[in-house]
Amino acid sequence: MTRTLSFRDALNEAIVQEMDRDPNVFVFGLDVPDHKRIFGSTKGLVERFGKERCFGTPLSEEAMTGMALGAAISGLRPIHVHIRVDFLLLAMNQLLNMVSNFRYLSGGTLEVPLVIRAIIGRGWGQGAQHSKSLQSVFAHVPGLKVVMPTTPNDAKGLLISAIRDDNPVVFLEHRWLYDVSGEVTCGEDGIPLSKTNVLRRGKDATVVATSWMNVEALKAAEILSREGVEVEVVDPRTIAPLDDGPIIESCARTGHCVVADYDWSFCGFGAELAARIMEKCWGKLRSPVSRVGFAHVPCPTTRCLESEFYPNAVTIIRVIEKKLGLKEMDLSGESFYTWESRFRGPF
Amino acid sequence: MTRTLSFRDALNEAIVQEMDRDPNVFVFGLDVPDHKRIFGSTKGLVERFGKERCFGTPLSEEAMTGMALGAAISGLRPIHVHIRVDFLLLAMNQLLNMVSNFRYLSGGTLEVPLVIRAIIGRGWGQGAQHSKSLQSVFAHVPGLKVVMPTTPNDAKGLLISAIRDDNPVVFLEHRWLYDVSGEVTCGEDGIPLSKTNVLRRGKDATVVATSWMNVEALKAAEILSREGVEVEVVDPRTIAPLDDGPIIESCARTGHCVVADYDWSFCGFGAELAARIMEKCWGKLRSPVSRVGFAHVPCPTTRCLESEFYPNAVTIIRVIEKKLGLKEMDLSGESFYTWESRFRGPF
Amino acid sequence: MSDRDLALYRKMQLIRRAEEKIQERYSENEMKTPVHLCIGQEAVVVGVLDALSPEDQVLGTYRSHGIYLARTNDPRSFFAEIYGRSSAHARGRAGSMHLASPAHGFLGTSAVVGTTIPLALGAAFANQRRKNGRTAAAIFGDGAIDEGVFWESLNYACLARLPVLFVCEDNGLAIHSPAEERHGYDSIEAIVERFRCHVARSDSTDPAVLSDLTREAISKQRETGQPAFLHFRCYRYVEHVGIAEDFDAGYRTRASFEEWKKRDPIQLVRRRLLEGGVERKTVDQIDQEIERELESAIALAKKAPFPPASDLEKDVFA
Amino acid sequence: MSDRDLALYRKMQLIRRAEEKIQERYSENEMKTPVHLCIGQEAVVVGVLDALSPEDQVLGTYRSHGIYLARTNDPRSFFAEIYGRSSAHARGRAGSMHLASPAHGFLGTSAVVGTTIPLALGAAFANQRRKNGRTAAAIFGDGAIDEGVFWESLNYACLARLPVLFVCEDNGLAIHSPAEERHGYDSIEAIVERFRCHVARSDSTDPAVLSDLTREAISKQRETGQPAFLHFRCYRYVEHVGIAEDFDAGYRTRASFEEWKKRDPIQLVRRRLLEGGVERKTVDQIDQEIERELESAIALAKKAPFPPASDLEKDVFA
Ligand SMILES: Cc1ncc(C[n+]2csc(CCOP(=O)(O)OP(=O)(O)O)c2C)c(N)n1
Ligand SMILES: Cc1ncc(C[n+]2csc(CCOP(=O)(O)OP(=O)(O)O)c2C)c(N)n1
Ligand SMILES: [Mg+2]
Ligand SMILES: [Mg+2]
Repeated sequence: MTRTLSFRDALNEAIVQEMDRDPNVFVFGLDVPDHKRIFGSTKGLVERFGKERCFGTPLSEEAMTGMALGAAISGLRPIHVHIRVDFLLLAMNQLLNMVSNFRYLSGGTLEVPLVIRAIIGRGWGQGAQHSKSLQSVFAHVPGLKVVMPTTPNDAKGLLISAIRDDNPVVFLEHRWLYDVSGEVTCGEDGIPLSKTNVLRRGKDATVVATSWMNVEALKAAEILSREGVEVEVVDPRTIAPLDDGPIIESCARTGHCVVADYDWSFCGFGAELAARIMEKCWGKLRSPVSRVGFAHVPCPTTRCLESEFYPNAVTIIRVIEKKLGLKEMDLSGESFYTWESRFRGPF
Repeated sequence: MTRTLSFRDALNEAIVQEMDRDPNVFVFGLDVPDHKRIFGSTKGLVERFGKERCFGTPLSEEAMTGMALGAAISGLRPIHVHIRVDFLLLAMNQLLNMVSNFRYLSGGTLEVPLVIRAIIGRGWGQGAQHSKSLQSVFAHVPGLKVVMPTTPNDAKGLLISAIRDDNPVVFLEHRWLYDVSGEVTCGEDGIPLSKTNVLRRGKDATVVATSWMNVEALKAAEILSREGVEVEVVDPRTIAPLDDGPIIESCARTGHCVVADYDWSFCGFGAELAARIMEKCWGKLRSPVSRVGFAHVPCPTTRCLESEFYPNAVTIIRVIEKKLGLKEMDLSGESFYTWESRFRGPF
Repeated sequence: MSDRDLALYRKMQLIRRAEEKIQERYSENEMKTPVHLCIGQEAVVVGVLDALSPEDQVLGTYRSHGIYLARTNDPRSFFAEIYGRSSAHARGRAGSMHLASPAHGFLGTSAVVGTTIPLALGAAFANQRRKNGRTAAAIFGDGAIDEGVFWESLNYACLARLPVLFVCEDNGLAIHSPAEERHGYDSIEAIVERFRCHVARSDSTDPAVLSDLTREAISKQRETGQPAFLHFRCYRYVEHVGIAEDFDAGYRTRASFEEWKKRDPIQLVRRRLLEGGVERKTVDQIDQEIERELESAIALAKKAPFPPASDLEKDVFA
Repeated sequence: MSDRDLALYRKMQLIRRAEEKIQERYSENEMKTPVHLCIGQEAVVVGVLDALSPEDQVLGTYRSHGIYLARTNDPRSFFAEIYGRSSAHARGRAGSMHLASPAHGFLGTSAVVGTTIPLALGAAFANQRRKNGRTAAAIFGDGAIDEGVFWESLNYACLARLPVLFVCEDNGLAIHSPAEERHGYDSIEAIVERFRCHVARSDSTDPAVLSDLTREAISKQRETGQPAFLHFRCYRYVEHVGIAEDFDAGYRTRASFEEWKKRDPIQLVRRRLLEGGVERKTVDQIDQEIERELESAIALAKKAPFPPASDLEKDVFA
């Protein structure tokens, strides 16, 4: 059984269900219980579960992350929420020096069932300090699981699994996805972490994309398919630990691959994918893996430069055309996702 | 003119010379002026330049990094020293949200002549919190230069250039290299940043290595050359911005490449190199680029596991043998660098 | 007295009217940057900056339209930046949240709470070394004192006797979260005064009062070498980010607003000017000048070109 | 009284002698882990833990041999870990710097200064929710109070009224840096008491005194709901890391050591035991038992196998 839900409501449903199921689950973080409710994703929680299980905090990211770790090793299951992933840079010490290795150093006796939800992505001129993604930083250091859902159904199912997981999970949600709707299952089943998903089948080229870039990739695939080019879109969903089987299979089959990671490419998850695919598909690719990512600069505020900073469906189309030796399509009649057409500021 | 100096003394000489040259240069950080002098690298500074230009601090990494930024945009040239790079995880917010983009956001009007020196690497059972490298994290975010010298001459010359550079430079020094000696030029010339260096010429395979891994790669090359296999060892020295020209040229020529980054491989600089080399050497490689790096776990303390955690010359030799279809050499007669043979604890 | 008040009035009114113009035009969707308005809070920035000399350095936050306008007195470059145009100082890269004008000693701002506080230490350190007698002021919200970096910075400044002013512009809220939900103590002054630091506190909405307190703090700082912490309370009239009132949101009452509104800093100084014998015409003339300046700044900004795509990759490195 | 002293003596002596055995054998190069000894400081940990019940949780630092031994009373697993053997609780992964024994409520340690303090908040939060009456104690050095996370944690614990003990084990040094080079204030108690927090301070080297103060703090905490901060001074007899004396290094004098040595915690309690009528034989017997236990623990550790290479990749995830 499914029904249509927005990504935001899917997240909310996952949390409500898990808090109902398990009294050890609690949600906290700046702004979590205020009237805006983290863009609606924490709505209803404080009313239903009380202030004990849903509360705000002072601005103290490092200490609050340490507190979450302390609570997790004491048998609770915290969900710590950050309205921008950039603020986690204040908690990197707890995350990369403590949370990621506490279980390992305990000889496997401690469990760290901790979820860190953080919002990534664009808004309305977010600028250099509200636009990072950081998935590759979290994934680089062993001991953290890193999840990036794209569809509303994945948002719900993967968040359920993240909450039930006995390990620390960084859960990265793109701001623009919040308004996307889709079919979401009604039940209480989680979707397993570390299972790569094929969002669209195709035989001519593979796009491996993360988070919002899947929306752009699907748009590119739709346009290209009108020209007879069938693009496969593969969504790893979990960045670490990575299930690369379906990715390798797809790239080996299509022979062409574009990696579209929602991040800077340099030393990023995009680089990891490209390196891995070219190694494991050795002899089977007809072109080198191409990487599409942010411009390698801090994100500027002004719209005209911000639009240059972010890659999109057009970028992907142009790369695939080049790979396949096609000439550039006329895209002037197409309507692409823009702030102007869909997202109204300020956040 | 050159003479033999240790890596430690080469660093020290660079700092002394630059402090002599430019009164705006100052050195600060925990333990900088104590009797141990950061493993000797800051010796003589407080005596020569006084407490105003060489001083310790409280344990306050985030604030002290912010202070360094404030001083740098005010026309001073701070060198901020950290005895372990892991402690920079407490300053990630200043480094990645502020230092890296302050110039860009100012429309290019501000300059940030700031050097962050940090020690990486092994010691005597350093464990999970004193063994990170983090070069890929710093390199991933645009706006920081990242330098990793291997030879004493590079230690001096690159540190001079880092200090003179009008941009923030993260300068990563491997603890074990401190005791390595080599020819170091006497003059005041810096070695330009972002110039990749070939440490050893060879025609059969390329090893691109960083920091301590160059020592291991040179050892591997020496052993392999006795079997008639000539390995080229390429040291990028500056991780970001990367000069990939000589790397690509070498790999295209030898047809085989091992990337030996002193770090975890996943989403690391190792991945960046591998992706870049396979893309740019498309059609010219005879085997996929292989990556050698840390085991993907937190670093354990006990020696037997720590030795498994770190790759070394043997790892590189075995990978190259496999690439070239050679059978495994008998290495039992070789003497490799170990703690037992060279490094005496505790730090 | 009335000269000083005229100057204070002019600055506050410039800020107020500039932000009201943002409110009027924001729905046009041309200012594509989140805005954190300081309407109602103008006395703090104007008072503090009045006490500083133009050579002193200032650092701010994402809510720093006031600092920018008070320091530069340049609404043209302000609106150019808000509209993201290449004629602005930062050529549109900064937007509303990252305003700065190093040439005017306004060294920078940040959208991450608390992060510019230690930068003031660095500027102060440079001043101290140069013995130039300058003061560096960090202006930050009450939310920033929750962050560890505030305490680290306070401790170090007191230890190293840096010529720093810590200015807490306390509107009682971090977004929608009131102080009592964030503080494990009753009085921040009571704590800070036990550092080697001078402390002053005020609830006044009169920029002259705040200026005097700041001046006093600076002279104490100069005498003793100890930094100063100024805790100035104020009221944010509109929502945290954006242009609207939000008294229906439930986290604060309209009554509290009405209370503060009676002491509106601009009305307060205006009243005093008129009562002190300044002609209404003189005051109105200031208003009209500001009006003209702002309208022309906006018109110019809207006509200015956007930065070319080639600008994207510039200035990452020197 | 003498029963209690005997127990305190035994614990302190166990710690002292275990560390002295490390000193004796470190040059054999078989303990391949940096060691931060607490010789001289034993009264703090032993006093504080004496006041806690075994269900209460403790968090420590890289200088926590004392907590481990006092809590577990298990020198076998201690030396197994120091020697990096698979028979140890953490199978050699932890070494000296990351000791823990969750089964004994010793939740963890860290080699990054200050980082375990907020973990105590988390444990306390869980206790508070479960209404189990337990206390969570964070034991940390004086260096940790420089870090922002100390202030953030203090503030939050006071705000949320968490049943937390903050125990500052103040040996006057962060590595070689004395308090006066790190603190912009005269008295940390004077500051902390202005949070909603109980405060106690002592220079005593008598674990019974420190235990009583801790007990008092816990009962105040229970009565009022406010956390407590204990500031206990002590003296580190040897170098920061490693096994040797370092009075020739210049950062402190041998005279200061001699002063404290007169009040050596172990000698102090030993003297009191004998003066209180306990037979010398009884005390000597404790010493001999400890001796035997430690020697056998070391012998066992040295015979125990190292973990196999296959252990490297285990336990990253549950
Ligand atoms: C480190 C950090 N955490 C969280 C946020 C999200 N945030 C933006 S403004 C704000 C409130 C800050 O309040 P205050 O410092 O009082 O400034 P005000 O907005 O009242 O001027 C918060 C929590 C942030 N920007 N930075
Ligand atoms: C965040 C951090 N910065 C620096 C260090 C290096 N360091 C190790 S111990 C130490 C001193 C800590 O002093 P204190 O907290 O008083 O503990 P003590 O060693 O005296 O027990 C320092 C600076 C560290 N481990 N962590
Ligand atoms: Mg506020
Ligand atoms: Mg200490």
